[in-house]
Amino acid sequence: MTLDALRRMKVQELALPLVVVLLVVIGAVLKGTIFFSTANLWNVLLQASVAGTVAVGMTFVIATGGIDLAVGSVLAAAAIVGGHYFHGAGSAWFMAGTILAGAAAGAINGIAVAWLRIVPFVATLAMLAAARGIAQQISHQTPVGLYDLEALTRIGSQRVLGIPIPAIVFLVVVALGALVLNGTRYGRYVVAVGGNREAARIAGIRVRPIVFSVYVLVGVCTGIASVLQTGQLASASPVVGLGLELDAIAAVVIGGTSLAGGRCTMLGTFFGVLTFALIFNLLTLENVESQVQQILRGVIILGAVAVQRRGH
Amino acid sequence: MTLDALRRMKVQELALPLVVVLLVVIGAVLKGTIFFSTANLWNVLLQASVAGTVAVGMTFVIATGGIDLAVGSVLAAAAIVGGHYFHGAGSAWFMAGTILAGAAAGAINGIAVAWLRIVPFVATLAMLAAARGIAQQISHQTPVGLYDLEALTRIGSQRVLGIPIPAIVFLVVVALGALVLNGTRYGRYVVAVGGNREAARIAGIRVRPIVFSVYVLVGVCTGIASVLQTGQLASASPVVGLGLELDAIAAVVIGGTSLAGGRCTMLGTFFGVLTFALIFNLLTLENVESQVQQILRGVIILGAVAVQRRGH
Amino acid sequence: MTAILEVRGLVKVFPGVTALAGVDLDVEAGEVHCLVGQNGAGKSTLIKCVSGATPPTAGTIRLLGHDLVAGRPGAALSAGVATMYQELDLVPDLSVSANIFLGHERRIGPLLARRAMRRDATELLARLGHATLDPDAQVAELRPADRQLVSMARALSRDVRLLIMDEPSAILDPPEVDALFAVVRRLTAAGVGVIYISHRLDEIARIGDRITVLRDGKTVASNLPATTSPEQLVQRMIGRSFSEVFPERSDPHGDVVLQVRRLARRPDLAETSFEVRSGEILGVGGLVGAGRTELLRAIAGLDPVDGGEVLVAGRVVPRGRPDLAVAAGIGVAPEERKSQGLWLDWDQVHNVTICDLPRLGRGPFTDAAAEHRAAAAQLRSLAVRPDDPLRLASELSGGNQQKVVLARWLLHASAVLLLDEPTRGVDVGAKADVYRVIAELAARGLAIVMVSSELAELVGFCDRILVMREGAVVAELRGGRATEEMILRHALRAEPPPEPPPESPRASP
Amino acid sequence: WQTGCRKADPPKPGDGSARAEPAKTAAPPPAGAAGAKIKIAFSAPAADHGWTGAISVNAKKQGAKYDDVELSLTQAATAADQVSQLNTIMMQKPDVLVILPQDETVTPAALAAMKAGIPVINVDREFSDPAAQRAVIKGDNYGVGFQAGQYFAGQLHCKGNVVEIQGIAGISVTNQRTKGFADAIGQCKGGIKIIAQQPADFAPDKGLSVMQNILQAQPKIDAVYTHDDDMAQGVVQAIKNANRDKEMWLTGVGGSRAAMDQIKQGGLYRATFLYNPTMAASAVALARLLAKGQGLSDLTEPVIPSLIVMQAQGVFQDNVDRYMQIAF
Ligand SMILES: Nc1ncnc2c1ncn2[C@@H]1O[C@H](COP(=O)(O)OP(=O)(O)OP(=O)(O)O)[C@@H](O)[C@H]1O
Ligand SMILES: Nc1ncnc2c1ncn2[C@@H]1O[C@H](COP(=O)(O)OP(=O)(O)OP(=O)(O)O)[C@@H](O)[C@H]1O
Ligand SMILES: [Mg+2]
Ligand SMILES: [Mg+2]
Repeated sequence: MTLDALRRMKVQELALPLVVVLLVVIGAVLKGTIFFSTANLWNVLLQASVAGTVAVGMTFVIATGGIDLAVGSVLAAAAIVGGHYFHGAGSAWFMAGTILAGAAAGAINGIAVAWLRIVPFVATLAMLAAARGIAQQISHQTPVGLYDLEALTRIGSQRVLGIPIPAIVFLVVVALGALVLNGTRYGRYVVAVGGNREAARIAGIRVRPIVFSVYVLVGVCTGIASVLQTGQLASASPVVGLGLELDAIAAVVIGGTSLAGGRCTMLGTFFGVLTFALIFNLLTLENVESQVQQILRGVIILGAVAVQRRGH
Repeated sequence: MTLDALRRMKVQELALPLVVVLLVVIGAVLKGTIFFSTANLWNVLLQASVAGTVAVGMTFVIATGGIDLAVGSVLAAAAIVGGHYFHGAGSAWFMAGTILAGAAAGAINGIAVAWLRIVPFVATLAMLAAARGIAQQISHQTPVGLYDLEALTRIGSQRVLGIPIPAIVFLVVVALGALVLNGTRYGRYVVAVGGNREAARIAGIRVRPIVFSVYVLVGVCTGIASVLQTGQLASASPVVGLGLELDAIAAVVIGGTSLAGGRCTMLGTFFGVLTFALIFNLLTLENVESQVQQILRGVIILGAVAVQRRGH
Repeated sequence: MTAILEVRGLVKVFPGVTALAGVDLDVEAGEVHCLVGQNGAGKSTLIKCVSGATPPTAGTIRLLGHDLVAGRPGAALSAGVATMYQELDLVPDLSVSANIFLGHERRIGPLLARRAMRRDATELLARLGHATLDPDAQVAELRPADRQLVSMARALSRDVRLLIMDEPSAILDPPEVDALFAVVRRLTAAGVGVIYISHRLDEIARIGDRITVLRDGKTVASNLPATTSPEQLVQRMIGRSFSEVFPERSDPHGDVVLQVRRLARRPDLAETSFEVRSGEILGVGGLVGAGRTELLRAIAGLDPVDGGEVLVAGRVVPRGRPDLAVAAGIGVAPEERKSQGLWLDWDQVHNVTICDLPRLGRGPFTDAAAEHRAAAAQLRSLAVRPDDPLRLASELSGGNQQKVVLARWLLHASAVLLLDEPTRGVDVGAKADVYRVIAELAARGLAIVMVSSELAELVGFCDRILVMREGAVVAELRGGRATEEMILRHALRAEPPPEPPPESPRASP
Repeated sequence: WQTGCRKADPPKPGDGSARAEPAKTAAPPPAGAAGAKIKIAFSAPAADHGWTGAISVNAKKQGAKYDDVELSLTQAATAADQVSQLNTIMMQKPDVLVILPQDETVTPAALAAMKAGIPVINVDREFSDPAAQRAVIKGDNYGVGFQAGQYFAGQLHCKGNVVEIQGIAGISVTNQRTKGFADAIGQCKGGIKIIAQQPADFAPDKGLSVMQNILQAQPKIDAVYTHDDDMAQGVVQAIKNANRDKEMWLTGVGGSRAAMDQIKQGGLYRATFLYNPTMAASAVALARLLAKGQGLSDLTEPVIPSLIVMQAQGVFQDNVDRYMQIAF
């Protein structure tokens, strides 16, 4: 049985990378070197970095059987808060402020879910509305320019060994996320709480703090993503991040993490993010019209998951 | 203990109506007769009719532990398809075509989920993208005028006993939904599948057809909602229904139906829809600035659910 | 002797029902203290209060002289209370070793010491006589019996002062029970106190030192010697004297209803063929893991099969279509109640009537009154406690949940009834009810196949007995002439069986 | 078509129609100039709406007109998408990059393109850094709002209750159309009151339900100023369904076919203020000239101007026929 389990797991884990490889091949065939150049492949990773960083935190939330719909609004609000209150203090302060703002929003979600016992969907839906409103209220509905924050804008402009900085940050966050989820006691407790709350409780695990923590975690990730975003846009806008929650959740779910909680894979999330980024990149290179793009996106998603299902 | 069970259920069931009453009182105090007039209360129901009709179908889907993210796009696509292919044939054909288109989209989702075994979230996410794309492709991004379909436009313009027709349709759909969910074998099977799939299978319930059917059902409801929408707009536009999925799901969940499946209440959904419609109505009557509106909406949602939680 | 646990005046009130009404309990170092009582007597609730899983309404729990923080599992655990709960308490998504060390993982710095835990897990399992169980296997993949072993290993993974076991033997077979007892003796010898809950009174005589009897949440007798005769115990448990467990039955001579032809699902089930006549009760014995559950599941079309066919009343039942199997008159009461049998947040009525809605309703509509009538009757005949059909299944005791599942299939007018461990976790009194009902159904002409790990039940109640080993039927015995020893001998590969059944070919796993 | 610096010489009526086929006025490709095609990359917002849809259509049409131009069009749903698309496009080294940015947050990407030696032509939404664009051709959102405001002031004789249904809250388009309107009716010294102001995200269904509520709250409405023709459709229906279309009138922005039809019929829909997607076509023409190093034939300068502002043009029942042909 174990053997079988392993075999199945293998296929599961291998399916998505397969899809990714497939997409890369298609890209190489369709666009040749324009697609299959290190420059463009880094570019794909760059495009994945914001949603991807959020998805890492989202994986933890979903692992507990929760969900966070607010990430998109929080992405916008965090940068606006950071830009509005810490702009003068310089890049470092701005980043700290933005990440802190994200964490704070997450903490509120966490309290609502863990202690007020409000369904995650509803609690974070409330935050989805509120955070967007706050972003627009503070910013008076106009973007906050941050061109003067060199260190920040360098995130968008510079590269290390030819790798865009956001891509590097994303890779680091994924690696850390995988380590924490699979390698630490905390990660194991997160899975336990999601897999069988009652069992976790009678094993002496304090369930609520764990639940609370994952929302703070996704908040921090969103804050980081917000910094990456702002670094590239050189300004904080109250209208960014619309629909980000869907992108992030989709990447996690397509990666093989179960919305019911318990079963989760950070590697899967990583490839899930890549899949969406590649689809987007390909369709852009082919400069497909947006409406056709959407149709294709839908079809490709189904196709990708179908391929995955073959695993079973 | 029966008594107790009843009592507990009562509180659960009574909590949301309480919230609704609360909102009505607040409205009456703030705006007096402007709010507390039959005209406006029907208007609230009118506002609720589109999202509400969808929410009825959504309740069935969520009862099976599924979800449908595509309703917003399908709402737009259905009317566009109907308007594009059945416009000439007159109102009746248009309505039939639109509802059929909705059902077809639902059927595709149903097949993807029930037989291809694709996670509902992902399957319907694909449809979310594809349907929107199709709507825009067919319509060339321009609304399809339907002024000439009298019967259709009468849906928007006329009233029966002072009640707007969409409101009536909505009430009828809710009543039917409640009857099917609570009063029929089919409804019981839907809940059974959502509550414990394996047990349902062992009990001889054909799980897949049930799962398939609920997606068709929500498709039909979306088609009907699309007709109500189009009747009021006197034209089919490819950009309507953005974010409708969140509204519908939120109403269902806030109503007390569990996203995990197995526990569901149509009455709850009804009051959930009313809650959101009332919040929106109040904030607009007060002409609150949009950003402040969003903040308040978030706060009110949390508040409402917190009141509900008191029940436990 | 030093007292490890002192429970005084423990009260637990659930909304609408008093589970415990002032229970006292003392457990001393090195003793095995047995708890017995009817289903719903309050045994599990009592031990849940001790282990901190549920906060008691009133009363004191002193552990080694210190008051225990109520409702904090962590506190009890660190105080040395290890508990095996009645409902399996594992995280299916985690591996065996992860489950064993859940809550007290071994670590190197901030990171998990996976290798160390894997090693220790293997060691613990070996102590329980199951070195073969892979510590990396996902618990979700394990069969019930193996899961039970995992939670046992987990209880032993901490240093224990008080070990609580809630019906640990329910899904174990004799050899595994022996292994369990060996471990228990080793622990008691080391001064550990043990609370042992079981409905198998013979076990209690073997392992127990003292016995406390609960009835309706009250202590009706304590400090009884282990030598107390089963009759006396039963007398105390159900409050009336009680005899004649198995009902009288006339020999079945109906015609063949169920035919199983060369049914196979490798590796769990080798080619199997047999017939069951109307009115006949066919017992299926064997060790845990012998493939009895698989046999039933294959017949009911719940698992894909490699080959063979199943006929009901001469008509072939299409493969792999449980719905058609049910339609053809095959009912199956599964082994795992919670996961396969019950809708926990439904009331009992809905749980019982789910298979009979067409019969009980009008057209497409359901009929609440009719359902309630039908269900209530069934539930009463099985003496489900508390007697309230509208109570949620989640609020029932383990044994009563079992009865609810049973009630469904007893209500469902099927031609063939497949029962997997029907009396598991059911108290002696209720067992008699179950036997009576099954006998009545047989008398009504149903063909009944009954998997059981209780040899007495097979020998005393069944007309014929199939013994399985490693996925194959290795012997067929006559109910009357069979003895528990014979069954056991076939189940454990001993010398070849005396009367090789013509219709059951030798296994080839 | 309109050239010159900010609000230079007021437009002559004829100009509207001239916009229809800019190829005429744009210098035709010199006979001798054969050889490599000019690669023009046009980055537009997703065609998820009448106006944005028309932008793409116009750009493509214009690109097709020239046989020496190879136009590639990409569309982005969000600013972030557009930035990453531009990263992708830049690697294809187009000769000219035409961008209709989602919002000013796209500026750095454009700046990078300019630095990389790819001239950028900005359509409609100026970058926050002038160095990010070689030329701008834009509509005049402030002007649209201002003209609308003046029209309202005139029609209402500086007295009345006005409802404003905005686009997407928080984007500059909305802010400018609001500000222009407010400034214009400012002349009435509060005679015109904005009794309700709500965004409806350029979506007809949002326009419908927002207006349904406002109609409940406001017993007396004289006119409604909406930021978009598509969205206005919902507002119109809300008013008609409430049988209050005699009580008030309404204006839109953009110049959609549906709007112009209703203006022609007369009644509720009084006017729309051109915000014409043909500017996309003009931008492509400009890009071509830029690549060829030519100026506008009718101007003396040998290079294209750096700022072209389409004059906001009111379309009313009396002049609607002239604009019908450029309706989208
Ligand atoms: N969560 C709950 N809510 C309400 N009542 C409960 C709950 N759990 C148990 N009960 C009630 O408490 C009583 C004792 O239950 P308990 O599980 O302790 O019985 P038990 O002795 O373990 O029976 P069994 O031998 O069947 O396991 C039963 O009447 C049961 O219905
Ligand atoms: N959920 C499962 N996943 C994988 N293998 C299983 C599962 N359940 C049972 N098996 C395998 O099927 C065979 C029989 O299992 P099982 O223990 O159910 O037989 P059994 O004789 O019915 O024992 P029990 O006394 O538990 O009913 C075993 O080899 C076991 O490994
Ligand atoms: Mg128990
Ligand atoms: Mg079994």
